[in-house]
Amino acid sequence: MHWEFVIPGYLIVFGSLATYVVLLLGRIRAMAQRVPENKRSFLE
Amino acid sequence: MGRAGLLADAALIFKKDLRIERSSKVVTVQVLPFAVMTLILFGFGISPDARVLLGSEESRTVLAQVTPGLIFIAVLFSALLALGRSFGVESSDGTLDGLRLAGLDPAGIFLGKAAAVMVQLAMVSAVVTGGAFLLFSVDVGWSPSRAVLLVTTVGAATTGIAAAGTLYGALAAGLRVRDTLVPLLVIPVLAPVLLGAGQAADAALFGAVADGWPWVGALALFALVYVGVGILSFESLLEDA
Amino acid sequence: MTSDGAVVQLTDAVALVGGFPALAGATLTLQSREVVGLRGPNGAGKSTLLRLCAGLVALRRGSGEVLGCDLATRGGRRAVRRSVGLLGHETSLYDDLTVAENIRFWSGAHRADDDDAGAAMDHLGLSGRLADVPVAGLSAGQRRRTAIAVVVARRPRLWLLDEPHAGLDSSGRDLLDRLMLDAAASGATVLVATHDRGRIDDVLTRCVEVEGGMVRESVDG
Amino acid sequence: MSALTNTLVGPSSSKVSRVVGIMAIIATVFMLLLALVWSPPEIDQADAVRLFYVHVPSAVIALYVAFTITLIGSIQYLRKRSVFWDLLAHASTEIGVLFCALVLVTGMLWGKPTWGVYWQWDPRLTSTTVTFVLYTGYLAIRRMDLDPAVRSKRAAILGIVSFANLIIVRYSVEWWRSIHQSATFGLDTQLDDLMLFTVFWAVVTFLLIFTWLLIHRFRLAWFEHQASTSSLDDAIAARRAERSHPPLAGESV
Repeated sequence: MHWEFVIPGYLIVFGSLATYVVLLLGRIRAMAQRVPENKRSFLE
Repeated sequence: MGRAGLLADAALIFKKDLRIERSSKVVTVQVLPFAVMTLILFGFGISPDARVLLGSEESRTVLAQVTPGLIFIAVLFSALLALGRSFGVESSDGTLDGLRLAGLDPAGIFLGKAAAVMVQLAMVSAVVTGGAFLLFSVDVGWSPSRAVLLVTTVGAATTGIAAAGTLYGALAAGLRVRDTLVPLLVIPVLAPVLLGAGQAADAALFGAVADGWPWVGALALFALVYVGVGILSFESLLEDA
Repeated sequence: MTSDGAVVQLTDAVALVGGFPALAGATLTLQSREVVGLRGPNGAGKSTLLRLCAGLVALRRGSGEVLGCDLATRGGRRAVRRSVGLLGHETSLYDDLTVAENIRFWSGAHRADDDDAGAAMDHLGLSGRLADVPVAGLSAGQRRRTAIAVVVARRPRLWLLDEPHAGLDSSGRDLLDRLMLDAAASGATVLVATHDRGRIDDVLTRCVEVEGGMVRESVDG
Repeated sequence: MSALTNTLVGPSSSKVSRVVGIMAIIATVFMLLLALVWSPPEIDQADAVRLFYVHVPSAVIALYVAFTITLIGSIQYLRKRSVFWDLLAHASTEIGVLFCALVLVTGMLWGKPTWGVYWQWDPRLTSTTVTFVLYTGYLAIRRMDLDPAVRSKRAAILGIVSFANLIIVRYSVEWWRSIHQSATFGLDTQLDDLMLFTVFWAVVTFLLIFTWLLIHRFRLAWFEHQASTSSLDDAIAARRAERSHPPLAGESV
């Protein structure tokens, strides 16, 4: 019972998280190209 | 700078802001009519003939029933305009730089500006409350204790709104998008004030007076917290480096 | 005060305005009683240099000291502000207040003497009818006179003037030139950004060229 | 596969984040099985109880973990002015706002079958909504075109004040609702051991996901910071090059 609420709920939660991950990795890759190799690491 | 310096600076800014209001009359001839217009719009939006049943016989118009909330919604919206004005006069022509250069105590600037906003808001609240009673035909059995509760509520609420609003106005000072950003920042912060003031005013108008005082206490606590936060943080907010 | 008595001592000063290095290495030394002109094209960094000296802009790199206050520290920047008089492009006046109200407010804010405020108003010809006119109703020149009066009333030790002649008529210019000379004579120092040529050269002790955010030291005026 | 690995890891890999990522994926698979297959429906709510397994951990992450990190980062930034804490606060808030939105969506989806309406003026849902808007304002400040140091400082002050607001909103809303409705809308949820374990496991899973996201969001912020500071030297050089002509000896003005 009530699966019509459960399924969209899980789709929204994990869909949003997955979308965020993809966008985040895309932004990181784009940004990394603008940072020289020697300045990427946080731990110096 | 000692305590005397702080209060002197606060008084200087307070008088300056009220003097600006006295000659420009922005709050008096723009914000005040806006607040009254908001009340009239509530009448348009909420059918004036709709009634709520109070018992088997008694009933009250919906408008009268929700008056406590409507008063403070109107005050809240007016506060946004008043705050915009308060920081508008500082953002033009480099006066904020001038205040920085003068070496005024930042906490004094905060107190002065917040107090000026508070006085203006108290005026708006008085008119809005009176207007709501007239327009929405609120039938209240008046007693001194109810009046005292209502006045205290308005005082505590406007102090809280002015303190928090001044803090957030300074957070957005110098930004081109200040006018749209301040409402976004301030409205969620003031949500508890609306809630508390609505409850307290409801107790003052229709309920048991004793139920209202705890809410007034909460409003006073809110105001106190924000006055404190403002005093502590204004220095680093004004310092742009 | 530094040991050599310099009022302003900047070395390779870098200052950012919204992330942009408006000052990209300014070296400048000003002695007491000097009246120094700042020249340079628009956007050269003159205004930022003045604001840096006033303690309004943070020193990002290099070193800087004004009236003995270290511009690299927040405390130093705050301390220096009270002893300098900055007149920028913006006049720091409240449009809705009258000339007299503005001058009285700013004198009060600076803890200046009331008599000095009155004298400054007299001196700049603002005591008559103009005193009760809201600043919004003033002409550009009158507005500038009011702003100058605010600075004069404070008796700053370092005057930082950003194109102060803009909008002034010839009597106003003469008055301003005399004010700068008087200030220097009484022991203050004046740093003035200006595009003017001619008469002002008699006032200036020397001239400094600003370009590309850098200061070219001391070219004889 | 190597192309996929490259995309996933690419310039943003580190041993720690890779381990966290793999753990998060495994935990998620296990959590989905627990939440949707293995655990039984609840007596009153039937299968709607399964929404709890994403709703509760989202709320834990957003309201207790993420915004607390924002608070700590903001305080530490004001004390030490270190970039690390500033970027951490920013990263944590952004993810917190995302989870806050998920709390609201799952809460409403749970509300429809349980309460019969999507929106009840339930104290938690109401205060979460206000909190969501509150931290959206924080993100708006972070986006302003301001001097970076000024922006960081204002954001830090906002980060601290917002947390105080979160508490004020929370308590005032609860008090407000307690007057009007004595009955709770949550029903008395009967959770057996497997259900409790599922909730526990879901919280662990979401913590792993949050950690992975936080590492990567921080890395992005760090790259952005590095890109902007690396250009300061260049910007100074470019600024100096604006000089139209080199100084000439004996030039007068």
